[in-house]
Amino acid sequence: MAKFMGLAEAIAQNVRDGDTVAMEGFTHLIPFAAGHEIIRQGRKHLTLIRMTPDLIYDQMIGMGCADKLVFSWGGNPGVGSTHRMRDAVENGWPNALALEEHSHAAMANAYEAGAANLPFAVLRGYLGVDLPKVNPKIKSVTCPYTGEVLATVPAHRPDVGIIHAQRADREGNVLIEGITGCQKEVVLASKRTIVTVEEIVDKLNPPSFNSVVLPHWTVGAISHVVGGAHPSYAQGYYKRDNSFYIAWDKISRDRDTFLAWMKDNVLDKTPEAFAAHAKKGSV
Amino acid sequence: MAKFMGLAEAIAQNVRDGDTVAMEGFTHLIPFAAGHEIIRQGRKHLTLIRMTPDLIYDQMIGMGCADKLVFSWGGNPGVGSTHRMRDAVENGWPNALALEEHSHAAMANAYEAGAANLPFAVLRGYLGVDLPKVNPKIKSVTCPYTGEVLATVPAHRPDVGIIHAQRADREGNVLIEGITGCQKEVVLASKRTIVTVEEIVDKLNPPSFNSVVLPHWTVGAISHVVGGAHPSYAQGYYKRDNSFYIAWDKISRDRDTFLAWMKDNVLDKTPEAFAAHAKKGSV
Amino acid sequence: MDFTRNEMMTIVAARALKNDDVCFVGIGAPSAACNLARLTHAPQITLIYESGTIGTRPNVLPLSIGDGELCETALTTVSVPEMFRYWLQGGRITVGFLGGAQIDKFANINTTVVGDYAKPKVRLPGGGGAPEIATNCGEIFITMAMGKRAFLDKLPFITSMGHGPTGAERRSMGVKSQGPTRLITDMCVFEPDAETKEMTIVSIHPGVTREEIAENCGWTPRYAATCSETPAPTAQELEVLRDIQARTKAAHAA
Amino acid sequence: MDFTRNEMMTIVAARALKNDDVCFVGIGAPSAACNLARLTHAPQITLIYESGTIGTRPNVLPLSIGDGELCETALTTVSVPEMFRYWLQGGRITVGFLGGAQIDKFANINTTVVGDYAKPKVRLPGGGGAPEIATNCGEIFITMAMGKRAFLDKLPFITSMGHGPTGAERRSMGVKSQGPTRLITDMCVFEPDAETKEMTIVSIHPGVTREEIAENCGWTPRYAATCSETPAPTAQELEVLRDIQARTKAAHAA
Repeated sequence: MAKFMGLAEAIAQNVRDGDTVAMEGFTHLIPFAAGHEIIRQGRKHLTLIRMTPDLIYDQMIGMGCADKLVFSWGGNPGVGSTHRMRDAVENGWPNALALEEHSHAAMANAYEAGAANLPFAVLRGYLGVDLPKVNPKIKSVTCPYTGEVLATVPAHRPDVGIIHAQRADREGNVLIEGITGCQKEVVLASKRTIVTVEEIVDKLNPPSFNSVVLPHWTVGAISHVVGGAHPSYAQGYYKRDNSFYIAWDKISRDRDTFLAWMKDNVLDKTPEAFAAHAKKGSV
Repeated sequence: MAKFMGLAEAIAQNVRDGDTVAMEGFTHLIPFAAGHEIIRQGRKHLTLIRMTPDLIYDQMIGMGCADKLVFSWGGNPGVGSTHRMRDAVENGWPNALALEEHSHAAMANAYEAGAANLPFAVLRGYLGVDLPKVNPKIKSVTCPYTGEVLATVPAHRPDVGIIHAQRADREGNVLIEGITGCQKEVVLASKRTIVTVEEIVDKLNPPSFNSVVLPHWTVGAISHVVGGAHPSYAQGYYKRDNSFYIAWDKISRDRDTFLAWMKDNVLDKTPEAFAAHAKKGSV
Repeated sequence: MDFTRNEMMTIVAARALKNDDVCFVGIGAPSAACNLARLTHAPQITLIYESGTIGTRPNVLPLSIGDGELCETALTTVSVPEMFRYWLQGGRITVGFLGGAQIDKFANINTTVVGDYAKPKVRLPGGGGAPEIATNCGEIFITMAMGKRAFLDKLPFITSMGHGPTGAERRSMGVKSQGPTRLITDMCVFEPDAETKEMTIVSIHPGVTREEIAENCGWTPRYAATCSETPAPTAQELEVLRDIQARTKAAHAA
Repeated sequence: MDFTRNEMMTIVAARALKNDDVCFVGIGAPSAACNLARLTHAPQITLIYESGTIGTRPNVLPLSIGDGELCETALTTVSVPEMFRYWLQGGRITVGFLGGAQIDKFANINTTVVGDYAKPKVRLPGGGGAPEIATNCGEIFITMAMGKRAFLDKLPFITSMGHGPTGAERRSMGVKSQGPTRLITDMCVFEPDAETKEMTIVSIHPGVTREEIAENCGWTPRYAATCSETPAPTAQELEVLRDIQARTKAAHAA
């Protein structure tokens, strides 16, 4: 049942050391403000699930929040490497990071199965590739009608699912528009959920009957965080800060530069700092 | 690739004796005009797939188009029996009708699996019920992770999928709004498709980024049939003719009354006759 | 105030619903009961119809589960595969409503066939959503008018599972939902016995006798030790119910 | 008109696309090639990005596969699970574009790891959509710049299947799609041999020598009997490509 609260309170109540956490948003609506709050609260030993770790998990991994990463594509989109993730995997800094690696199709299906309350998902995938050799979670079933062997993945059922959305009404119903990624699935698949929103409105006014709306009784904490997806974006509110994604390559290459940036821009800040980004890069 | 043509031509080109045909629309947007055209063209030995046979299949079954029905709920919603279907099942009139009976959940999943190009679907269903004893298509798989046994159904892959939609643009992109049922899945799961539409427009103008739009390269024939869903309805165009659904109970109870009604309202008519219904029951 | 037994049944069903319930509504008596609850003591109740409409607030009762009114007044409308996968199977529904043609003492229901499946005496509509509603909702409320042809000692066909043929099957199959917790009839209310799961009469509607119930039940019904009289409909309940039914009748005849 | 080898590569890739193709676009060179095709000879081509955007017509090239521009100019945007289930696995895509860090002579690709998986020398981004793009699209076009560290005789890891380790694996696994039909590099174009499926050079870009190709390829490349010179970029091709790249650079630096 939706409950409005500040982001610090939402994270404190819902994210515990050792939790399995999925923070989704496919390029769009990535919940950066929530990630920063998790870093500030010093959460440790998390298992982080995300199709594309992106900068949000690069930052959390670099700050030592995670023991394990479940993912399908770990780079800085269009730019290059996620250096903090690489440093953890290649050199164990700041700590070793276990990987559970899938394909996008498998990750999307695993969320879908979680939302559908199935223990596993079936896909035509992983043919002729090496990933099943290094990921024992990839198994198979035989079609009871055709005899075809198909790949399977276990459903994702995170302890906590965290998303950013355009807006919520005062009852706590949440609207997502544009590239909706796996967000509906993450919310429905998770035990606890946090939604940060750009705006809280009197009436949700979904643009169509079939808009992506999460009813208030499917979400947990809702926090109003203007600009909370920066440097990702919120369709209709502000654009993706592509120049920051490019700049991150340099910031994150070096451990000290990274730590200095995190201190100035995360540790010494509050969620309110995100509002400035929403203004700067507005549509 | 979408091709505009008259409904008579669309049916003649796409629906052949013996085909497996799925005509979907969950209460809303049921493609009645297409069903009537199939009756007029005298198609025989069809396997008809539909979650709720509704009046459209009651009429086709009563006119001898079908050898087999794949379905999950065969009644006149809120009214009572579909008498022509019952007459075929109970008395073999006008011919015997084989049944392949599922639950709604299984039918919806079977369409979903068809659209997803999977040979079967997995569901938590059919627990403690007798349907699996009379439908050998219901089987099971064992979850490779938890050992749980789950029900399976084969995917629906109809020869022809037929739907009614609100509108198409001149390129043949199709928009569906409101209760969208399984229509997207039917179109994507079928080898050939026919879409009847209320309106053909210059610009589709979907109301939101995430509207249900079928790109022109996923649909086959498109026919402009105003009122083509009557006595079902088209959200934004005309309402469900609930009084006709109530009246059908009496019309369809008796074979002769039924045949007389079919002659007057189907055999002696053309698709253009549906336009009158759109005006009469407008929103 | 006078009332019919059908009105009593609908009103008792409505009373069982709570403000925070998420209710999977079937057509007919369940739809009337759910909307009566929404228009009286449970204004925040979430009503879901299997057509995909979530959080709908119809002004007239729909004739089908997919009338346009349901979509127009809904919070959102999802596809039917999503409805059955994410919402019903997803475990999001607290109360599922079922009716049926025939029921047994463990609240198993038949809506499929009378006689042999392959050569039926009466072909009924079939299960629709019921088989999965019965196991995937938190609990199940059933509304059915009593009668010897409806309340049977043994069903010819189980369309949806209540507590199973012997009352033990839910547990043995590992089904975690509660199953039928209330069977609300036009004469009385049944609840499952905590041990045996046999549906047991816990209250009798005003003016109904035990003899009448016995005449309309295909098995010898058990009564709870605490069996009481069902409180009669209040004037407000009757008024709101009749009002929506009048609006509905006018709308569908149009 | 002067042109770079990267421009040549992008332009050759664009030429391979047809008006009625439905193309699953990756970021970088594929995105430039697909949009160049759309802005020149294939205005009706359907571009799909794995973020869920279908029929998109961006004015600048996206930096990521999910930039807002893609959604704003798309016919429709679907969820990511739907994209991978109905559209990619559904068999709706005629051409899938892949790139990669390393490739072998059967067009198998590695984008996962250099060195041992458990103790990697270089941890690459991983497969993303590639494993299923490789088998579920009608055919695959690959764009990659040549070099000894990229064109390897043996890959440390197969992220996405080309024609398999021996060229026979698609057939033996019953995969019905064609796999890589073109490998477009900055020096030449490869196509699979009809028999062996080894990627074979069918045209060499203007100004490139066979020696140069040999120096930048980790195996001894085979040449088709009919190997020809790739037609140089036209002025229009170069102009449109440079124009969109200039717009893109300005937009992303903002």
